[in-house]
Amino acid sequence: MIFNAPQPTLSVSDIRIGMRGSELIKGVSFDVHPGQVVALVGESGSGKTMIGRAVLRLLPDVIRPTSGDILYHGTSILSLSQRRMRALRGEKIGMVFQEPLVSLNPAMRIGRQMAEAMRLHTSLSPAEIRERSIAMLRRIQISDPEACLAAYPHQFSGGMRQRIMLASVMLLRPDLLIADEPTTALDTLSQLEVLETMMDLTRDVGTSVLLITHNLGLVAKYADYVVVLKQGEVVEAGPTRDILDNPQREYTRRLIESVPTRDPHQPQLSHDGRPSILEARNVVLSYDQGTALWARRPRKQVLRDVSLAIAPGEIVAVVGGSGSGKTTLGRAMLRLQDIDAGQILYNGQDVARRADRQLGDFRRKCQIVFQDPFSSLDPRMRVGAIVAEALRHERGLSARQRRERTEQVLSEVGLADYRRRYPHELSGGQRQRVAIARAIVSQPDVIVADEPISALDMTIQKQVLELFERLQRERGFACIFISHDLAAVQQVAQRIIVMENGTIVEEGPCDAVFENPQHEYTRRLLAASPMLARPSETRGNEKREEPVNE
Amino acid sequence: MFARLNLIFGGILGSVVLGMALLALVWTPASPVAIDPINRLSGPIPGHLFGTDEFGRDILSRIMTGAWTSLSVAFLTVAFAVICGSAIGLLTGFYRGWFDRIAMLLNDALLAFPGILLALGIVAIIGPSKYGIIIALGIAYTPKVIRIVRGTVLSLRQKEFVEASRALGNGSVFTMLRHVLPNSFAPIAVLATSLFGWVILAESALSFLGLGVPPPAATWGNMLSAARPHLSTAPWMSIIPGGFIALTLLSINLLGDALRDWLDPRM
Amino acid sequence: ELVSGLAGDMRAVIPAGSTDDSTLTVQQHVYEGLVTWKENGEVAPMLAKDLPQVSEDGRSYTFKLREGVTFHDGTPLTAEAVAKSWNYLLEPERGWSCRQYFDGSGPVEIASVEASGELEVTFTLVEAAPALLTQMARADCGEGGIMAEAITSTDTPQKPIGTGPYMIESRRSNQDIVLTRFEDYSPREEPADGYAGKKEALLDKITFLIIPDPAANYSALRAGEIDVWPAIALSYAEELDGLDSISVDSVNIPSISTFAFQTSKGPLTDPALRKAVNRALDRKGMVDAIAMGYATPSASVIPVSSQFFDEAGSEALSYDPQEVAALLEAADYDGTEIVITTNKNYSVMYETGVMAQAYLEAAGIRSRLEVIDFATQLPNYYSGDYQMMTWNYAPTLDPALILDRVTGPKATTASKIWDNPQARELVDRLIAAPIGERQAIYDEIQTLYAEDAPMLVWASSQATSAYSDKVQGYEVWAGRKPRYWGVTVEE
Amino acid sequence: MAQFLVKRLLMAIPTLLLVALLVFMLVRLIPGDPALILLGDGADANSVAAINRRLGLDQPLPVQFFIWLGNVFQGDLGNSILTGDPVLALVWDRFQLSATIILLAVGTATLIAVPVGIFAAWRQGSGMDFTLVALATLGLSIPSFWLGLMLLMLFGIQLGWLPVVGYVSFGQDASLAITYLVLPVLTLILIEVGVLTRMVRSSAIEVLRLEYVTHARAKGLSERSVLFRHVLPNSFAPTLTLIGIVLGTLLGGIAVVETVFTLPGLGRLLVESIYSRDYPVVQGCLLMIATGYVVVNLIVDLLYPFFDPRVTLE
Ligand SMILES: Nc1ncnc2c1ncn2[C@@H]1O[C@H](COP(=O)(O)OP(=O)(O)OP(=O)(O)O)[C@@H](O)[C@H]1O
Ligand SMILES: Nc1ncnc2c1ncn2[C@@H]1O[C@H](COP(=O)(O)OP(=O)(O)OP(=O)(O)O)[C@@H](O)[C@H]1O
Ligand SMILES: [Mg+2]
Ligand SMILES: [Mg+2]
Repeated sequence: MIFNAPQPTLSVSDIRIGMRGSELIKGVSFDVHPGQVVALVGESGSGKTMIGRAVLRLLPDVIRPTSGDILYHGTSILSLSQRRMRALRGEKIGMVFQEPLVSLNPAMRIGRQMAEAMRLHTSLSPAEIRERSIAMLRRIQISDPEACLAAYPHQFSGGMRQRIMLASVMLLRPDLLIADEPTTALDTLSQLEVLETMMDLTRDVGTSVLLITHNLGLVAKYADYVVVLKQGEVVEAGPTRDILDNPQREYTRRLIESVPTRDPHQPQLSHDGRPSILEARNVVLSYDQGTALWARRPRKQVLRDVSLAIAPGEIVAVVGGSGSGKTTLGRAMLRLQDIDAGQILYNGQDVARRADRQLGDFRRKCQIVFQDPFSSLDPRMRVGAIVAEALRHERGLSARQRRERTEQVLSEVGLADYRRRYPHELSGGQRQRVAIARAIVSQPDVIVADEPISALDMTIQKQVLELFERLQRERGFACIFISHDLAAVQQVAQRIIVMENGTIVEEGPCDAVFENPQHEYTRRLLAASPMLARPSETRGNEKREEPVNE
Repeated sequence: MFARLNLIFGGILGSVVLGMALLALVWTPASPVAIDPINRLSGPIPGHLFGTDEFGRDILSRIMTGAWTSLSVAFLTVAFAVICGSAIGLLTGFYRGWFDRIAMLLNDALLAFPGILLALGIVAIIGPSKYGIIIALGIAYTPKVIRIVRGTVLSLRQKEFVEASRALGNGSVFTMLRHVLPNSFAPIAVLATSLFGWVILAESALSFLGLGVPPPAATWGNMLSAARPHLSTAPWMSIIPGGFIALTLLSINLLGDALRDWLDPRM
Repeated sequence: ELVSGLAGDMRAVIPAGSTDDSTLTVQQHVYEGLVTWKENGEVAPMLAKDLPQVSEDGRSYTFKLREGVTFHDGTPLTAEAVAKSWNYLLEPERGWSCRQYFDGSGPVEIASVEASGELEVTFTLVEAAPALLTQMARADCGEGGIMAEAITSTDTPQKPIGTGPYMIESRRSNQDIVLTRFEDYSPREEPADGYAGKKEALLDKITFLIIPDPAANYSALRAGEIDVWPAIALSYAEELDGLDSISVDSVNIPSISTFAFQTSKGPLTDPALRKAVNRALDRKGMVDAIAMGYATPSASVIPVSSQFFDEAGSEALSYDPQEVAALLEAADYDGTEIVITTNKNYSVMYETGVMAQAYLEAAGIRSRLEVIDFATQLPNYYSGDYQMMTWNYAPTLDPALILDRVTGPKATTASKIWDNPQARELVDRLIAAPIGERQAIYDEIQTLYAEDAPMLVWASSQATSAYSDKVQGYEVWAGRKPRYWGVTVEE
Repeated sequence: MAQFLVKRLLMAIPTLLLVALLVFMLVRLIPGDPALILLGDGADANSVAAINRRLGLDQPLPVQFFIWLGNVFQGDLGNSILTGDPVLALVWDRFQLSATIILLAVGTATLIAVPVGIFAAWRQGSGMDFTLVALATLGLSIPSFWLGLMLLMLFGIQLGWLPVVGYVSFGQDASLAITYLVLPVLTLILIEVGVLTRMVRSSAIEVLRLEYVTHARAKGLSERSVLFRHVLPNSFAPTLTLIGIVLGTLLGGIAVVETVFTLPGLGRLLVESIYSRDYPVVQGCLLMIATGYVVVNLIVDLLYPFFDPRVTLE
């Protein structure tokens, strides 16, 4: 019935969006009907975010629609007056942005931010607004909603912030919700929670949803209709089941195939007996929490007696909940963080207490991909320069060779033409790939990859994972692979480490852990993974009926 | 388009002033120091296009030679303060440690120190000369630069791209110069342009107190301060140097904004 | 009530504890001495009934005090109080700047001051010194004003208490000083003359507003917030003169505007070069530009206002560009640079420096201007550490005292300018001589001065006041500092 | 919070000590002799020596310093060499007036500069923006002694609306006091507005690029609400630091304005006592200024969390 509705909620017709002559979106059309969930998928940088923003007329200044139209219930959004546009925003069309961590005003209490739109678009009394906010916060499982209203954004973890964003948008019961990658920043457990809440809320109100994502698992689970985008063009569109089960186009097929599946692994290398290349022994690490008046405050224990050894050519996955100390462990092993006690052995040498400049080869041979790609890229350097910088310490390279290596690595991560761009001119996934390129260009022995693929679409994810595998095969490099994506972990890693609260709670070969998780936490993690074992197994009838999974 | 407007406007104003200053090195319409008591305090007349001052000196010629002195004093002072201030701010903010603590203690003390006392002291020690003024004002303004640059550096060193550089095995000096410094350019540029204005005015205030560039050399500042008693009888004496100060500052500010935008890839 | 501008705060409680104009201006309304000056520099009695009786040997001076005089705090003026007051001033630890004139550094040395009766005080000198009365009457020494015992019996006096026509009502540091009429004042009978004679307190209240900045004084006068600006900055003279409701008056005063030369070292040791410098300055131009005509160009060391001034004495060193070349020749001038030291605190001094520098350049004498703050200039003056320095002398109604100030051996007192024993001897004779016999000595001094050219005089100063037309009976006079006795204000 | 305060105040002690030492050395390094100035042009060596002895200036410098410092710790800043007034009372009295003027001026200037700066940032690139930037620059480039005098001529003399010299304190007559403060405050406002506007504009431009501003717009907020609720508080934080510096600098630099308007303020007291080498007063003023500077910075730090809650006081 929904497909027959006479007028779509949102109708995008042949929209083109350009910037300084170049065209980013090249004529995209699709409809969102009342109550429908439409997924916009496509590789990183294909223009998904652009389209979402264009609907609300919130594109960056330099980028603007050049032709085509966007109709909301039949009226052209592009030709609305500023005032009528503002009336639509928030009240009729809500949007959850890709980067939740920076989408809340750091200087304003949550309560006020939530109330703001309601005060504007409804005539509710302050008491009623408060009541509704509290109800909504309770709904999204924020404990102690009253206190939450008086708190500031930085006091919440990423997952909570993401949910708060969602709550504040849904409070107004919009007619159309645009959700731009609402879960990328979250670990698997939180991801599930957020999406379930979102779908729950929209179902109650009958909101149409434009879901922007690269996660086909989510698409399969929640979307009615899929639009596949490639380089600003629609490749294929249709009901979810049709597209996923029976993709017509090569691109779509590739997209679907690249979804990691949980296949039993081929026999794995074991590192037993071989000397490890990098090893942490009984590492203890705590953070200084500043001084109180006279006495030092107790230090915050983050790593408690952690030991971990990596053999050359081995990929070890580290999984664990948010705040469990994964990043800290990775940084400690690369001597980016000083440890309190224990040893860090590189090729058998303890480097834990060496000064930076005595580290010699260590720095060059051990690289890291930071968790947050955007802030790890110097905003004033071009992509090419960022990557080339990693070759500074490579002796005996001519300028030309350096450039060649840079270009080669950039094309390996799918950024061949982006050498002269600045980081802010890239999409989220593209930035992530720059960070990866920088880490691998010098062909290190060890890489600590901190959530390297969370922001990537499936094709690129696959590409990157394959790159990791290839490098491992060819050069025998070792990798500490921090991730919350169990599917990906399973594909690349030979061994898995599960962390909780600064200690390793479970450790073992990948398959063994997956088949037979010992620890409670590991079990929950496994249960929460939205893995699509086979695309055909997902059924449309399952959609939107799943109860909230705790 | 604004950046363009900045550049054009600022550029034109700046080159006029600079051109005038350079011209004065080889030619002025009259001697800027020759006095002529009979024609004192005369309004604009042929031969004295901008009129004469209280000693009957030609104001146009003094404006021209003054341009050179004022601009060079301002430029050297700003360069002094910005270079020293940025270097110290960069080092202390980047390396922290005891060096930082001691430097900040000193800096706070200096910040709480009125510039005039400092100027008086330094001029008393070095003697009143153009270079004494430059050093005095330079020392007076350096702490402000240090404070602002250090603040920027402190926040930059938290950024992951700085850590990323370390992870690549880059030395701290390289990291500082390649990543931290360029990213603090914007606030330094804004600060430097403001400083330029403050210095021209401070030289004027020092002249007002008798501590400026020693006469009979002209600076816009000492011309302005000399004009004070004649404000209502010879208004051109203050309007002309005042106008030149304002135009120069406008030009510097516009160029500064243009520079900042140009340095910022996000624009 | 009258409101007067005042350039600075009163800096001392004791008379002439500080010799700046502001302190003295306030104090001259509060304190009175035993003797004081008439306008022509003659000594007249004030608290003393008459001029004193001098003993045969000239070593003992006996003053009879007037009856019925009381201090502002109600205590009567007694011989005891007078003796205590003088002894207080003469104690070395008081740091009284005028002690030098009575302690034997000069011709006078007081051995003791004693009350020799109820109303009779005797000054005993170590040896006869006819200059005693002149020195005692010095206005720049606050006439040796007599203080109440409330002051002399403490080391930290709070406010001046004298016998003058006005008493201090209140004082806010650096803001204002309010004087009120002293109801029990007993004036003299003689008509007012200089500091002497009848001082009638016609005003209920005098408020001195402390306004250091000339521009602010100007604005205040125009806005009617002060009635008198006693010593105007000359650059405002023209403007003020043009205003209807304001009068600008000017009078020649016994003071000279000069450059001091360092004759004992540096480039100016050669008298020929000093003469050349003297001859290079166009004093008329300077007076026009700096003093707006409110001064008299003169090269004479004797102020134009003095009865002893004569034109010829001025001409020997006056402006003459032709002479300069010859003098430079005679001096073998080799282009050595002369440093002209001046300051910006007093705009007249600054402008003097600028103009002198320009004239010297024009005459082919190389020179450089060194502008320092006055507080730095002052010790340089006292230590003789300069080559050529702007310097203006405070007016003394007896012009001989200026010569007394500048003449003497540099070896013992570095601040002396004219180091010539012959000159010193002439000056000593001059001060001791009665007015009627002085002309001959002055002539000799002038001749000697023209040969030595130990300094450069470019003008005789004038006192220039501006005041509102509401003020009646105010007179600008040779003593420069404003006198508000006999003055009224129309409401 | 209380802990923070105590800690910060303790931390200020070395700074103040250093200031004390620096001032002490500097004022004595500058040539000049207070006794000479007190005595005027008729001074002789004996009186100078007597006065120096009385003032304790004949002692070796370190001795003088420690005597002074010891007295300071007992709350005694000494007496003025020139007028004999107790320095502490004098300086405190002056400080109140200067602080009133500065706070009024900077407060008002901030109230003007913030909306103007944000507006200019919002319209970045437009002719309006250009005009505002030009005006702000003009404000920066007018010397205060010139501007003050012009205002004095206009309002004090031509129009006769406001008094020209002197000062009546708030305690004596509040409404009269205000008339004395209008012009000096106005002078400072016109100048500081320029400085602050430029700063607010540049930080607002940064904030306007951030995602939460877009998010606020996505809620349908009017531009005005976006600017005032979201952009303003966030761009104000960096401005706060500048306000701290401006307040501190003005305390020592207000002398010119106080001279023009003949106000008995701290700045003028400082300059005049420097000129007369009134050491105890110079030292007292400097200690007051440094303390004021420390307090201003403390307040800025205390206020900071209101504009940027991520910053905590610890
Ligand atoms: N400010 C900008 N200037 C220039 N190009 C930009 C800018 N922002 C984005 N782009 C480019 O526009 C294209 C589309 O970007 P968009 O953010 O819509 O991608 P996306 O589909 O959302 O990707 P992702 O999944 O990685 O977030 C990308 O190629 C990106 O490089
Ligand atoms: N600089 C720091 N100062 C104090 N505490 C810190 C700091 N960095 C991290 N922490 C704390 O250390 C703990 C471990 O942090 P870490 O970043 O290692 O977690 P993680 O496992 O990587 O989590 P996520 O999956 O969210 O990235 C957290 O509780 C965090 O709050
Ligand atoms: Mg995107
Ligand atoms: Mg992490």
